[in-house]
Amino acid sequence: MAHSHDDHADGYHVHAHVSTTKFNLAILGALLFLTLVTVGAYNIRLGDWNLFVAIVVATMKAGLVMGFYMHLHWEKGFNKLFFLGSFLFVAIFLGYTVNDTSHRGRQQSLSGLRVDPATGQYAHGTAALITEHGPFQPLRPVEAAAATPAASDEGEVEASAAAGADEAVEAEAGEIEAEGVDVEGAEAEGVDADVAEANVADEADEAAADDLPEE
Amino acid sequence: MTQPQGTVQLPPQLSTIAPEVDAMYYAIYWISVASFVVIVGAMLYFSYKYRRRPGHEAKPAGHATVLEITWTVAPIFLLAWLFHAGFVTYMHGVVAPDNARDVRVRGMQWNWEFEHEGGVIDELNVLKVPVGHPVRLIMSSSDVLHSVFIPAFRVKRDVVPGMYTTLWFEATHLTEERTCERDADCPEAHFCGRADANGVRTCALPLFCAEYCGAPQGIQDSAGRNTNHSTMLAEVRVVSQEAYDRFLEEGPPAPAHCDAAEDPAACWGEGLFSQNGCNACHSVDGSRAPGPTWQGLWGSTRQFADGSSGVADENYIRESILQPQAKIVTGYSGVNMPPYRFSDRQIDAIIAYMRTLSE
Amino acid sequence: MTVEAGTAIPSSSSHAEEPNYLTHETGLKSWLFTLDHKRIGLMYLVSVLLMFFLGGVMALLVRTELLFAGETLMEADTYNKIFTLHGAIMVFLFIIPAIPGAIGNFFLPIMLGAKDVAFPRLNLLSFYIYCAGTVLALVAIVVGSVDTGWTFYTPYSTRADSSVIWMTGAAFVLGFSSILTGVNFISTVHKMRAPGLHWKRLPLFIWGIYATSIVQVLATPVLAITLFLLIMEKTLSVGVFDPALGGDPVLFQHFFWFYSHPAVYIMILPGMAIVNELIATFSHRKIFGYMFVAMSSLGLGLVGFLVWAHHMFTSGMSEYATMVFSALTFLVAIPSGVKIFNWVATLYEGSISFLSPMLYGLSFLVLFTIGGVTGLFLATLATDIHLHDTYFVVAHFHYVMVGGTVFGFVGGLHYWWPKMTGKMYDEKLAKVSWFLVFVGFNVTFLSQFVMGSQGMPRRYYDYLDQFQPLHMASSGGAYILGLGFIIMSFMFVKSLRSGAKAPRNPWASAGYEWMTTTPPHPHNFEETPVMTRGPYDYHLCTEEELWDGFDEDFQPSKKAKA
Amino acid sequence: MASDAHAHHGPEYLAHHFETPAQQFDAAKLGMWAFLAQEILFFSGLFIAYGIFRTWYPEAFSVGSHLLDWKMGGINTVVLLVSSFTAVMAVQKAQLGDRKGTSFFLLLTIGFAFGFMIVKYFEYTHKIHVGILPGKYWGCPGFDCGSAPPEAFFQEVEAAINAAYHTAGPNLVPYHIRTFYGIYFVMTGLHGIHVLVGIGIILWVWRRNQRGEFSKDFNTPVDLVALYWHLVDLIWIYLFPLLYLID
Repeated sequence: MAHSHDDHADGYHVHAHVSTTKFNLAILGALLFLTLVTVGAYNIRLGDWNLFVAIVVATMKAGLVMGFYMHLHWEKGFNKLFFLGSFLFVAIFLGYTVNDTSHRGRQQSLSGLRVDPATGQYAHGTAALITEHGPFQPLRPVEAAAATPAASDEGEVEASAAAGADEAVEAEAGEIEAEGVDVEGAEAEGVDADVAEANVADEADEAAADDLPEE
Repeated sequence: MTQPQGTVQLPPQLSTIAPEVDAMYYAIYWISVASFVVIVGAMLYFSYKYRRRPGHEAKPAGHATVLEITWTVAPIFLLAWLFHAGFVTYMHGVVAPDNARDVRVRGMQWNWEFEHEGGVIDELNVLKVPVGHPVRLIMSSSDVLHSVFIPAFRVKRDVVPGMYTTLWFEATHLTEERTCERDADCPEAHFCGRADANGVRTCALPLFCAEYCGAPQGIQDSAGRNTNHSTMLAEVRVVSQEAYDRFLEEGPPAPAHCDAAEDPAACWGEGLFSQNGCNACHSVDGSRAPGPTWQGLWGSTRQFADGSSGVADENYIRESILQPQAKIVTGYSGVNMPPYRFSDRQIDAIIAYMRTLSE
Repeated sequence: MTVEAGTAIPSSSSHAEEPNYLTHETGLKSWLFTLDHKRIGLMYLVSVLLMFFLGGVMALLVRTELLFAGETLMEADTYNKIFTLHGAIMVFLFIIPAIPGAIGNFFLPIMLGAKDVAFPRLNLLSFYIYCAGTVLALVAIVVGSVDTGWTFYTPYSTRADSSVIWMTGAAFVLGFSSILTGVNFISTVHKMRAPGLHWKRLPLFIWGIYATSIVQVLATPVLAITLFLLIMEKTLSVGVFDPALGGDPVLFQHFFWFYSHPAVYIMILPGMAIVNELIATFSHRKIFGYMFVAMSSLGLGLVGFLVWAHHMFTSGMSEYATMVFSALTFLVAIPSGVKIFNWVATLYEGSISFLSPMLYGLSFLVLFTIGGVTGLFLATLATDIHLHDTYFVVAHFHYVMVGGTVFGFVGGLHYWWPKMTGKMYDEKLAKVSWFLVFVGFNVTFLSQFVMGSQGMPRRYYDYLDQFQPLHMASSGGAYILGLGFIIMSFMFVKSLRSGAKAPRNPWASAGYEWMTTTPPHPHNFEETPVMTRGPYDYHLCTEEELWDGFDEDFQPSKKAKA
Repeated sequence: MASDAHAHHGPEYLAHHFETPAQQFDAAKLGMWAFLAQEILFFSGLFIAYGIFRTWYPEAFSVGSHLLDWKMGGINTVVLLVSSFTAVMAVQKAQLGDRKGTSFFLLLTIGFAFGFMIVKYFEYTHKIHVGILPGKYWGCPGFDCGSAPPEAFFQEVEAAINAAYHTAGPNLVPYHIRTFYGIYFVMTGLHGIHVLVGIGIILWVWRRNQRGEFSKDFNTPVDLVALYWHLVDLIWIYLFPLLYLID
């Protein structure tokens, strides 16, 4: 029997690739070396190139694992196609989604934006802490921040924002400044000790809860 | 100006974009009808002609590559045209003209709030727009997804929390402001709006919430209706440009039922007090609340947290509404009252109401 | 098909003694632990029909509530739960598993000439995973109030009460059932074909199910991760989708539709797959342009991945994305059109009989054409803005899902009923129920097209008076539709109780599945068949293959044999 | 070749519905690859969420990453890479019919998997203890938002802010750091679940091997479980630099 199957003429013997121990060890060596490379690249601080290098090295490692440990190199055509094809679908998913998320507000100013560039106002429904303080919050509760001169000093905050090399930071500088004022204002009002002690997350929690329909 | 008529399929065209959209609609409609007739016609004809009967046998199917390629490729041209035309019209609807007047829209479960230029907030669920002038809605939601949908203008856009979205339109016809009792009393595409305090209803264009936003259990609005996604309905009133400008200047007029009141201004002020949620923080009977009570507030001397003091006169009240943090009364620091935007007439009305609480 | 020397087509007179899959083992255990794909298929069939009934009841409740404006039957929040359940049950528990799970499981191995699917244990496991998902969904119904719509849009769903976790958990679990079935079928089609059954001879039903399986395997995991993130959002507050925590609600829609649009093809491709068989059998003709039709299934599956954001044209996403997705959406029309044209061309010079399965097949052509052309309105940006989230969309997808998939499924059920159960059904009753279903369906949903283009938004509990007449018409149609299904169930029950014994090949079909005994042998074929002709090669069939066992009592068109 | 369907005619491991061992092997392999493709798509959603939020909130990701200990992640990377090697060796031994060798390498793989989970356990418990948690639980030690975070929380965050490449300034925490931790916990958590499942099925395959079910001719389960294990490794290969090594 079994002679009629054109795709497995010799039905009793399963032909799978057998790698030698030496070969497997060599691949392991390459993988460990690439791990060193990626950690090294991190520790010499590549800044904006960080992501690129990380992805390239990780993809090389993934290629080694798939190709030789998973024996994809010796696999049947369709298995290769199916598995590698799945990455194509990931690419479609990623590409088209990012095409939206990074292009909002381009045709029609404001549409799709979270902050009104003209007024610096956040859209309704944004996280409560952001509408209050902007995208950066003081690390310690306001009361503690007051004890640390660096954090409460408006000038300091402004200066650090200006010094920030990143564009995003530049863009947000106005927000930080506004927030600095807030902090000062809060101090001037002599914020209730109870309120100040509640930690940042608590406030977020409550604020989020406030948004919920109570019904 | 007579109102245009709708068709069996579409409501009347009341905005500048509507004829463009409808032209696309009917183009596709006739393409569809033609395709349907050809396909189903051929199907029925073949079904009859080649029905199984004695002496008739099926011929083995061949294949016709030329035919296959023709009906694979030919539609591409038609589809490409459809895409192009649809996209061009869509972009007309997306990019607002520079002179558009902005209206900020806030969707919330289950109401619409419209804030016009100069911070004029109309009563809930009423959108006034000028005829013959582009209007841009800048929308965001404070809770879940909503969607502004005005069928007569052929516009729709989701209202998303945490994000601004915009749409624009230019109304071409005034709405017919006639009183009504049911939808049938109103002209086409209009509906009979909600009753005001006197129970009078007026025709208006419907603005639907098109994105599902739920319903709570047993919550009813003031008219006793279940409040939910399907009743999140606003009235669009297209008014003349002069009337719109007057509205911007004066803010929303006093409600009609106050005309008959002893003190119309105080009546209006009382309405504003509860409509805007002032009563959440201010009592009128002297009881303790997060904010100072309004009882006896007018004309009294206020002690401020910074040690100074002042008389609660008109300027002080106005400032406290527009910039609540400017002067903080002793004992109320740490309370964060947000600034409220009212027209001068509204503030006058609130003060009139406040006076009645000090008499 | 001929089977090699020594075996012959089982003759109608001898099959009484043949062992069949229904009787060769008995007892509850022999069903619950069976590895036989046919029995698993039947268990799926029973489950999905129960779910179809449940979803149908919900649909009638919805339509009854909408009979009049204002409160008719239930409160707004109850209504919201009911339409959510209607959607969720119909999509996740009925349409997606119906054809692959029930009919696919039963007939895919038989049509391949295989003894079983590649992984029988996995097959049983996916059935039980389906059951587990069903139980979770029922728990969600019992414990609470899922009123999010079947789409679970955030942030509404993240703020709704915790029963949403049960329902999303159910969909998550059901997804894995779907994935495992897909994996199983892909392996089966590739590796289990009988000798001589090369790709160009594959029945088009198999091509359709195969394309479906690929989509299932590649798209469903994205639903799983989406729902997983939603559950995490509700429990761990990870904040990916909720703007109150800094997330993006539009991103949820991307995630959701990346699965749920291909899911439309998971639903419709099997319907189309069945229609191929119906049209070929009842026209006695090979499907015109066989290879084009086969490839259009794969094409639809692929294109289905490229168009998901056409559900989001008004969502506030970037106009670049809007443009790309609108353009790509039109591509869907091409493979769909190819199928329709080829089916009509198959009728040409055929020998067409109008038995009930064929009536469903032809109805499919009519309804799917309407569903397809109304898709053009929604792909075109300008008109979609007006029509999005209105009853027009509701009508459109019901024409595709019900007019397409359900008509295909019901047609297939009629068509294969004799083979599955060994019993014939009452053709007259079948025609009556078809008529009611067809008319009821069109009345229900044509009126919704008009309502939608007039501006009636969907998921509304209450509506303006101007929509009253159309809502009444729609509800009336729904009752006719319901009546049609009741008569149909009566007809099938009657067939089980007192139906005449079915012959081997009641429709004189050349399809491979008709070559085995009725009901089939536990191993499908007594001996492994060798395919020497295609499944639609009527001109190569012997008299015996086509007409043997053919009984005039069941077959009004037998006269046509001459 | 019309074969008799009722009688068993092949070796014991050949299921009745297959004609030949090669057919059985090929079907299993194809099924496994399809399943792995499914896994890729499953994780893709998380990677896409990661990508979008990293572009939107670079500061949060920069600071968030500096709160993680790259040395721990590095150790785990090495552990998983070596376990991949032992898994592939188990396959090789099985292919050669070396039952003892197979068992040895399978056990070794399980050992490394446990090692991985132990390191993860320490990472997780520390984060939970200090209050480095997602969403509304940010700054809530042990998910308890009633109590203030310990001093360690402030010190660690401060150090991370100072070390981060994208930052707003000293003592300013980017709000979306909680989104980063949402993604971190879901990604590593789901990966961790895969590791646990892997331990379970490798144990099961080891047991079958001990019982002598596998031979030179039939060792498909070892092959498949190794494929699964490599996929787990594959995902970690990306997770490590994307989560731990952001400048």
